[in-house]
Amino acid sequence: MAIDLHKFANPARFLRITAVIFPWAAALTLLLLGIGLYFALFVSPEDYQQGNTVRIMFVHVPAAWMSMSVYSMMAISAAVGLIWKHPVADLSAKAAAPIGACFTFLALVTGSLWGQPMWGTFWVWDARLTSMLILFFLYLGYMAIWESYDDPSKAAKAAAILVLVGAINVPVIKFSVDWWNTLHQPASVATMDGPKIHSSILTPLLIMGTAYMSLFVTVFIIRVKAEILNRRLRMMRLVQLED
Amino acid sequence: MTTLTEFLGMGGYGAFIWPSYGISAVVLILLVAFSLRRLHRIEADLIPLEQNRKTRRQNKSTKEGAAS
Amino acid sequence: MSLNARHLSCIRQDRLIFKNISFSLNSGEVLWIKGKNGAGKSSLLRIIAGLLKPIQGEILWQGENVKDDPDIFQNQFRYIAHQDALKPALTGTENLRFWSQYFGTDNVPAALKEFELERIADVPTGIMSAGQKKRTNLARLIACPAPLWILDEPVSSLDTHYIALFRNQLVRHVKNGGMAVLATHQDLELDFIQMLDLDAERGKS
Amino acid sequence: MGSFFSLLKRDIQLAVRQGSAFTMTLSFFVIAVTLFPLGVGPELSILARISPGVLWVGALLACLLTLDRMFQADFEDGSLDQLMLGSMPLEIMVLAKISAHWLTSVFPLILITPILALSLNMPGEGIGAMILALLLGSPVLSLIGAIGAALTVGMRRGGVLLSLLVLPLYIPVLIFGVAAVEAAIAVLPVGPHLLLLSGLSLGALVLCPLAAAAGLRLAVD
Repeated sequence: MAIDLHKFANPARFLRITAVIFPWAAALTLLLLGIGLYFALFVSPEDYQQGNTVRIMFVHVPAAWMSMSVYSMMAISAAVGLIWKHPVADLSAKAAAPIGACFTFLALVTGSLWGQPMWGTFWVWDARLTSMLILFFLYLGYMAIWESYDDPSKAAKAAAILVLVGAINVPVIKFSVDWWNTLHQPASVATMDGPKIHSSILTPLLIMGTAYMSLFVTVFIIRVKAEILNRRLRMMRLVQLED
Repeated sequence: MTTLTEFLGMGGYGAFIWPSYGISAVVLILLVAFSLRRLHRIEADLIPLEQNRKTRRQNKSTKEGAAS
Repeated sequence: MSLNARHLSCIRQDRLIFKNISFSLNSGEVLWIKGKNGAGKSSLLRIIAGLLKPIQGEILWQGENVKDDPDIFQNQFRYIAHQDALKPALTGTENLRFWSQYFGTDNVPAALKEFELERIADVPTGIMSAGQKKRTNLARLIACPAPLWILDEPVSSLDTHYIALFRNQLVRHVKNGGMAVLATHQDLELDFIQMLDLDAERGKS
Repeated sequence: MGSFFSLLKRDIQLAVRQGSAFTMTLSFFVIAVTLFPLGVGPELSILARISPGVLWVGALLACLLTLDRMFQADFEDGSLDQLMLGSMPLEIMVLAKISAHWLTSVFPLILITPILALSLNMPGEGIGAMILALLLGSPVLSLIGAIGAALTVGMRRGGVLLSLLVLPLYIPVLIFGVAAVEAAIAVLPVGPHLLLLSGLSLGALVLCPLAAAAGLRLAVD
């Protein structure tokens, strides 16, 4: 019977591959964060319109990028998990969710910190902030459903259904929020599209973006490994109970 | 000294820029820390169980060896 | 008609409930599944009914795998569970009539008669006693006829009179070429019965 | 088809027989809407301004009240198992349950909306659009709600989780629904908004029964 169970929790190959990637990803993250922060805080010039506040962009925009990409990645993992019943796919969606939620949270907070000097208020119902907020709720729902099922294989399926429904809905939500925002746009509010992106800003932005990406990879590897081992732990405890 | 103050002031926007960087750093460091702690905890829990299984397997194989 | 199960194994919440269960059942036979509480009697019945997926193994109806062609098994069986599947706000007749319409059959008056429910049929099932509810639930077997009966503790909360009555129904069903899979603690003293003891199966491995 | 309508008929019959669900959602809707003038103040121009949003949000929350019972009652008394053994595809069975939910819990809200709209001083042009928008858009509430209801069947406190799962997905209906009414009040063309709402309904009609059926398979498993 032990063999039966371990067939479902034997992502040894995944662990082998990630063990090779992990130190590189971690090193790359530190390196890029160092360079990126140096560029962001010292090299990059002030924006002629927004002054120094443009520097918030270097932590805001990458977080926003990641929040969207992580959700897409979760949706793909969920689909793979549902269709091919690949055990690592479900776990990787689960492992990615808290990271995505953190990025979304950061995008929200830094966005509103950027909003105060730009718009004179911490929160505006700007299309981007609003859809980020909704995305954050979707992440919370996803994590809540994992918590609500006792049986991990059921939880995986339920969460997969939810994240796929969400993924189909995200473009609709995005569209509706954008549209709603243009409909209600107050004239006095400056848009964030203001600054033309100059290479002196684009370079640190891309570096920070890549840094966030490799940070994601690093944390993701840690979390998936924890999930895989956690599953193995569960199995072994159950096997022990059987004897 | 003035340059440092100027740098921290960020042209009057320091109060918004530094919290942005600060909270990003705090959240991401916490994320890494919690993820690592969880992994280490699970690894620690696994060690006795793995050993248990190994010894049991050895017992079994020695028994079988004796039987044959 | 024939029902075959091959190498069924069931895992619930990561726990192995049973493994490698096989049986074959033909017209005119009853399979009596025995076992302690938690041995997996209900799970096995739910697997046969297609409500639970076995971790391995297959169910064959008339020699065909029901997974390949679910239509052939559709509406070929009636499943009686612990829960009565009755709406307390509806009367016995209304409940039975709904199920018979839902399953595309129509035999409600006969069902009421066979299970001596006529006098209480127009009472909301919410105020019926446990035994009366059970009988209304069992009457579904007649109201919505099907060749295979899957019965999970069909006689619990029935008194001896109604146990005998149910036994007669079962005997008649089987004599007419039907078949049944039965999980119960009570010995119904049937001939033509096959036994499947899940506790003994467990010991085998 | 016989199975579909017999299930639909039974669910409506149950709702009528029990009655309490009807009156509870309706009174919730009325009370929730009444709270707004008390909170915002009785000034008619403000009430007229917020009335489309208030009515839509009220309808949305009232719909949420009954969602967790959509499959829960059948799950508890064993009917769900039996329903899944019928000869029609599970998706169609789910659609029957969704239709019954819409007819018994959402449709009555639409009927009472004109009165509430008047009490909020909504202009006459808006009321017609409000009804149309609700008729075309509110099926989405039951359809998406069914997914949440299916995923939370059998949970002890599923209702709270259900709202967390479902409410973010309701946002597009809310936005387009309110926009339709606002357009009508501003004497702008309402057609495009209504088309968008119908589009959402049709999309949800295709997608949601699939997802909800998948969720129910988990629940009985």
